[in-house]
Amino acid sequence: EDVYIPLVSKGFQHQFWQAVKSGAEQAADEYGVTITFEGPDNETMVDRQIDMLAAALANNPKAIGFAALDSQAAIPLLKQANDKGIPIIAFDSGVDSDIPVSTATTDNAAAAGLAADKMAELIGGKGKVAVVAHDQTSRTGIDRRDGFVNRIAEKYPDIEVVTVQYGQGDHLKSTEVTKAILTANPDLSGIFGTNEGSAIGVVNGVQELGTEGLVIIGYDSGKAQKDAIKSGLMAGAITQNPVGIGYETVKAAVAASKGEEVPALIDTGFYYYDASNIDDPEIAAVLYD
Amino acid sequence: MSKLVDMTGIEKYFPGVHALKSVQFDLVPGEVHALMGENGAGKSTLMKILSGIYQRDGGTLRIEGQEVSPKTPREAQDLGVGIIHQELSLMNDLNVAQNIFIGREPRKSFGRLDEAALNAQTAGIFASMNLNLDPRAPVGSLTIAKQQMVEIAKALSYRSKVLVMDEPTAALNDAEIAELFVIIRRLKAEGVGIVYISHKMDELKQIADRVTVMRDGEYVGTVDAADTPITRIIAMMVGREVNEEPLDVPDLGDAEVSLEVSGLSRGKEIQDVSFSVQRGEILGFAGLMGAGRTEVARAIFGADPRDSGEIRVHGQNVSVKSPKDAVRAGIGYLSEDRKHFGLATGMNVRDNIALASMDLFLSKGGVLNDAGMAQAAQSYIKQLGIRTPSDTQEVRLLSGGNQQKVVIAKWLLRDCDILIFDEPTRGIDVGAKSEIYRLLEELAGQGKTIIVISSELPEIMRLSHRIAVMCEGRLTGILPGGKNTTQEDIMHLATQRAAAMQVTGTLQ
Amino acid sequence: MITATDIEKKKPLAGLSESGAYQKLLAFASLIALLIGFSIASPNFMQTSNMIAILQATSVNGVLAVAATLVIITGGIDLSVGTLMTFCAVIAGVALTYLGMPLLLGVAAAIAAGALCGLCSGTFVAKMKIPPFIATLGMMLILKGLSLVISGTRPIYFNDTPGFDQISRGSLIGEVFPALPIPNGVLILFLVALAASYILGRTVLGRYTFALGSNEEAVRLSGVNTDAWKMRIYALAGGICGIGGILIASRLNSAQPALGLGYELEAIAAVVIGGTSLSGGRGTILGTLIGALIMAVLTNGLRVLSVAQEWQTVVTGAIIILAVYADMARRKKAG
Amino acid sequence: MITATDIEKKKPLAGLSESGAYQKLLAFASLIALLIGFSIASPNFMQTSNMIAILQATSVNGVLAVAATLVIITGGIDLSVGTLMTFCAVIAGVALTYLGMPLLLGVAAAIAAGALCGLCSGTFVAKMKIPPFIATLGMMLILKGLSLVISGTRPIYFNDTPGFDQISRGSLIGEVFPALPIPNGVLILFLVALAASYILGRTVLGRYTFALGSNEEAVRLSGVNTDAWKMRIYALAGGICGIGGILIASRLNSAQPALGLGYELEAIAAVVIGGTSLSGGRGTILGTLIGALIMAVLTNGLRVLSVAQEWQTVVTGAIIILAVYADMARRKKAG
Ligand SMILES: Nc1ncnc2c1ncn2[C@@H]1O[C@H](COP(=O)(O)OP(=O)(O)OP(=O)(O)O)[C@@H](O)[C@H]1O
Ligand SMILES: Nc1ncnc2c1ncn2[C@@H]1O[C@H](COP(=O)(O)OP(=O)(O)OP(=O)(O)O)[C@@H](O)[C@H]1O
Ligand SMILES: [Mg+2]
Ligand SMILES: [Mg+2]
Repeated sequence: EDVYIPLVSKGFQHQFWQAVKSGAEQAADEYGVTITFEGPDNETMVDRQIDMLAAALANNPKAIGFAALDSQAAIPLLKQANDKGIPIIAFDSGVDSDIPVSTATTDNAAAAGLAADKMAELIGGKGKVAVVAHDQTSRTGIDRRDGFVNRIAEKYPDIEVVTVQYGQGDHLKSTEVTKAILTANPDLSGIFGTNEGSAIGVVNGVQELGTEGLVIIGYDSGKAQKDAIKSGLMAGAITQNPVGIGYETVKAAVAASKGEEVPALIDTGFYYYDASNIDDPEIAAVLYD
Repeated sequence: MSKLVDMTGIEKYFPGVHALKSVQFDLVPGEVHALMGENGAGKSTLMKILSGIYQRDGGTLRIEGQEVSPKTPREAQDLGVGIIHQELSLMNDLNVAQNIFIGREPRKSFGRLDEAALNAQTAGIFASMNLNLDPRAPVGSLTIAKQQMVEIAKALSYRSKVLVMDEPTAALNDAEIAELFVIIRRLKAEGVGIVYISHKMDELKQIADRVTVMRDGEYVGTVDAADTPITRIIAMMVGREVNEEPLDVPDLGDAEVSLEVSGLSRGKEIQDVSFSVQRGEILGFAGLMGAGRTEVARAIFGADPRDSGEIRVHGQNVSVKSPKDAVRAGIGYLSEDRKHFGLATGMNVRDNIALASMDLFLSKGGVLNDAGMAQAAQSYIKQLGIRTPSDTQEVRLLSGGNQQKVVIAKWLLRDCDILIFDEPTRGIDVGAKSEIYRLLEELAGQGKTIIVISSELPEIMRLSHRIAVMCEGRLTGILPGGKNTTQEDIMHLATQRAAAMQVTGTLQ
Repeated sequence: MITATDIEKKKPLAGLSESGAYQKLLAFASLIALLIGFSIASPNFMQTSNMIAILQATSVNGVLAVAATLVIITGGIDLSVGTLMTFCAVIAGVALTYLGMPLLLGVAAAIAAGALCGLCSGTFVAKMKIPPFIATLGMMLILKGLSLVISGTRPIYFNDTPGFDQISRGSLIGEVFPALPIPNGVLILFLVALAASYILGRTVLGRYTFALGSNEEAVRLSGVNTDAWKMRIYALAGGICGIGGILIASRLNSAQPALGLGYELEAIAAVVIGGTSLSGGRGTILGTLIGALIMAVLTNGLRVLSVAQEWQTVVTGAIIILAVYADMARRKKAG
Repeated sequence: MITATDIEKKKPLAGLSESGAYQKLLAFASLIALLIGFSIASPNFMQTSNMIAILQATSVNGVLAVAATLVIITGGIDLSVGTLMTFCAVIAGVALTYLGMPLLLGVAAAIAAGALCGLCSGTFVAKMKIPPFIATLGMMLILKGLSLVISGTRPIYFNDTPGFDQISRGSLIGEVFPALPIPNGVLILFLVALAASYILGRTVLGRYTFALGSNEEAVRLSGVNTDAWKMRIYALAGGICGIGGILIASRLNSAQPALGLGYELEAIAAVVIGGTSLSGGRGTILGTLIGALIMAVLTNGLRVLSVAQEWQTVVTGAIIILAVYADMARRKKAG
């Protein structure tokens, strides 16, 4: 019998989500199940995600993978799934509820904290830094911004975060944002870009302005970011394990659908990579193009 | 008798135009005061000042002795001034009754509409006008004439003390004009003062008590309608004598048949219409409102699809599927509704004149020869006496009659072999009218084929070498032009309804 | 000579069936075709729970589309419906959660805020003569920013307001007919649509809505205070967006301050698919409802069929064009 | 009676200064006011590098706005400019990176793809009589989906096409005048604007663009094949979007298939701020350029001032309304 497992994600077109999707497809192949992968255009569309979840439920799935944009909003549908005996696997970020049988996630705040530590190290523990974030209200956006800003505030009194600005993860907008930040703060020492689009935007902006000596730390991977790190434009970046998230989610879903025991928390981990370790097999495995 | 309206020394400036130069005008209760003048003389502008649409730049306006300056149409209405605008200003998506009572809808509590009362009151007004019109018909689907009747009904419904009628009869046929005059006489008897603007000179004698003439934004004089010969009024308007030459029907002999239409049909509007016109001939189309003349012209021109029928130009069968095909075959059509179908009103005079002939002004790569276009426009502005500050003036700022001349210029420039003029002199002053008649005759003389559709019988009789008469979509006959055909002959054919139609009666 | 034929015959609700029941029935055909098509393609589509999910998905967009319809009939456009909805949701959140107002008062405050913002747009358009596109684009941005400012860029949850989530999620109908658990959100959409229909068809405000879109200058020349009426229509539309804000807040049990961008295009699309002309003067609420349903059915159906997401977008675009084309062609045939 | 004044006076490029140099000068005033305001508020604003950054930021949106201007003058609207840009960028990526075409050929392919898509929209509008809003909304979705499909939902990089990034980032001007390193992207925007201006002001296509927006039926009844001309205008606009696609791809040195949504509103806003009427028949390219610059200055200035994001949005909305209001008021005064 065909085992159908829909994954309702937070996004779709972004490379990060495409990597999650490829991990999920890999697992689906291995376990011989059918999956679908869907997500709204951007991470503000809470209600659109709920509609997607509703459509997924209509197809009588054996289990559902769900990356909640807002946990609370989804609770009625999650309850409905629970009543029907459909196990829910949360991925990317947790769901504030005891309904999901398992959660495959990265600690975004801790990962951004690591980025802050690396930034501090590279600029010598003092100076001005800025953040180009991808979203002001989404969970990932908030966690990465706050993880970075809070760590700086706690541990590095000589470093000042002069501004946090948002480019919606749009490469072009992030480029313009970066240029404006550099114009306003010519003495900046470093910029942290909180997702792939933001990080590439920072690199672009710096390139277009011809600014030198700036420490750029990015997030996620993708070909452009990897190239920037190899060429030294970008000091390094945090990567999660999106392929692993997708893989583990489907794996847990298959197990749960068979009534097997699954771990409550699957930490897929995060890493800092730079020119020195980018080709290490352990790192290369979690990077995507 | 105390004056209802007294305007003295009125001034009005528009950018580039001194539209009114110290104009005076007065109106007493119970009179019909005709306001005459060439196109662009400033008649409409003066009346718009009276009715609160424009504000005067100088002079005084008294209504019933009080000096007033209405700032909005509403204020003018409250002062008792109602106006029927020259250009139709109706809401096409609303129905007839809703249009008439816009702003004064009968209401129930909480802003709810009393639709029944609205329709009943409208029906009442129509009954008093002896007009057969469904109050619930959407205005957009009515012919221009019917729309004009709606405008008149709307103005009447205000029960104003002063009623301005700016060319109310331009789109009406004789029967409707007669009905309108009955209404005007009744209003007169009730003591209403009526300002009457028209380019139809024969109406003066029938309805006007006094006539004020304007020229070039200036006041020329006020005369008594009964004792002043029409020729003198015309002379006051144009500053010279206008001579009406009688029609001289030429003998075309066996001149080539340039347009032949056979078996043209479309639904009920056009039923098996066939006729042919010779080179150099002027064929008039007469008929009552809604007879289907416009429909025939549009079908020949390819503006509307047709069910069947053949069109032969110079003996060749041509397939006319769109106006483009018609123009290519040498057919031009001047629409009766210039605002909707004739002009790009947001563009200037020059572009409008060149609109059908852009290919004449093309150089390499689609670049336009603007200087050439300007020259062509200037020459028609001169030839037709179009009153405009320059050829780059936007057409919407021209007076109604001058807009019409721009449309004519467009088709003259296109230089088609076959020209269909649908109500070519609607809203055009006497001076210009005779110019246009002369022009049409000249064109025919040059070997062009002219079809003229007109609801004015004198115009048809003045121009046509032959007269085609239509009734309810059928061509009921073709009469010879000239002295031997009388208005009665035409009316006989125009009312020759098909047997089946006479039974159903009410046509809407 | 007058033929006052059936003056007495009652005219049906003009808003709902203005241009003839026949035509509307035809517009309906696209919707039915979609429903049938999806039912054949997937056995899971035609389940009660999925039908209810579709209706639920229509509710918010439908309410916004109703608001947009009013403005569009005047010949304007309202790009701010989406962020105004969010703004009102945030206001409800502030009133209920932060200020602890009673439920009804908080709801009223949100709707009043919507009407007030609508009035602002209306003032820009009517008094300051700013083109509706720009006036409402400006409002869209202002409200988007203000929602974030007021909420502190954080969702506001309604956990302290018991019953708030029932406004949209509960089912009064379901309590009476357990077989038909239609959520209240859908009920509210239909009530809003009925009211808007009534206003359009039977009241002075509705009459002027059509009149303004048909020929504003003519209305003004008839002595109507067009500016004042236009402002009222925008305010009404704003109030309806306020209801949309309550619906979405209740459905998500939270006011999400960043939501709303992009919703305006969907709402306007529903309006236009429903046969309302963007040049103003004509339109129906029933058409808008059908338009909103077409959009919701399409989105849901493609998902249930598990069409790949990138193809979903392509097919949605194509079907929107086709649906309107079919409607056009049928209308032309109908005359 | 004839007043043949200034027959000889050459009419200036109609597209650029149609409604009088005076008025355009006034529209310019809002821009100047913004520039002065930001210069006072931040010493960092008025640097050459920042001015160039603003121009650079205008380039893509400016090109899209020029395309939108053409369509809007015909009385239509084009919602697909943003995703069409992306689609063309993806086509360039496929041509150059996957198929290994030479640079010029790949660029030509992208522009041709844009023109072809424009022709599709034009056909929907002209032949199938679908309202432009719906036709281009449908195209927007279709192209969004197709970009993802064709690219396999991943960016296509131009690393194998040396010089591709110089199309936008290089500076021919800077090579001649090293003090003025204006990027080629900006140069291309101005060339596109000049060409569009010329076409609008001096060619038949341009004249018909205005005529169609003014009164399409009158144009048709003048024997003009309105459908064909409209399709050409949409195709031209599509081709210009193709140039926009090249610009953005070159700037990002990659074709990002998910980009482009939301760009249409920004482009249309620039057009309307620039004084082009959404009801068609009037508009200028110069105005559109000024509109696009106003948007770019505003965004950049607020960022340089480090205004909090949420307040940036509010202020942008308010200033857009104010700029258009000021323009309206001045025009009214100018008569
Ligand atoms: N809004 C305006 N802006 C500029 N010029 C105007 C405007 N309105 C009228 N004019 C000009 O003022 C003059 C008087 O126009 P008006 O409409 O009063 O003429 P009219 O006597 O009614 O002519 P017609 O018989 O053709 O209707 C004309 O030259 C016209 O072009
Ligand atoms: N837009 C329209 N919608 C519906 N019916 C129309 C429309 N225009 C004309 N008709 C109808 O078509 C028929 C022919 O009208 P047409 O305008 O051709 O007559 P006409 O002889 O040219 O008269 P007119 O003097 O009014 O121009 C009439 O029955 C008329 O009511
Ligand atoms: Mg006049
Ligand atoms: Mg006619």
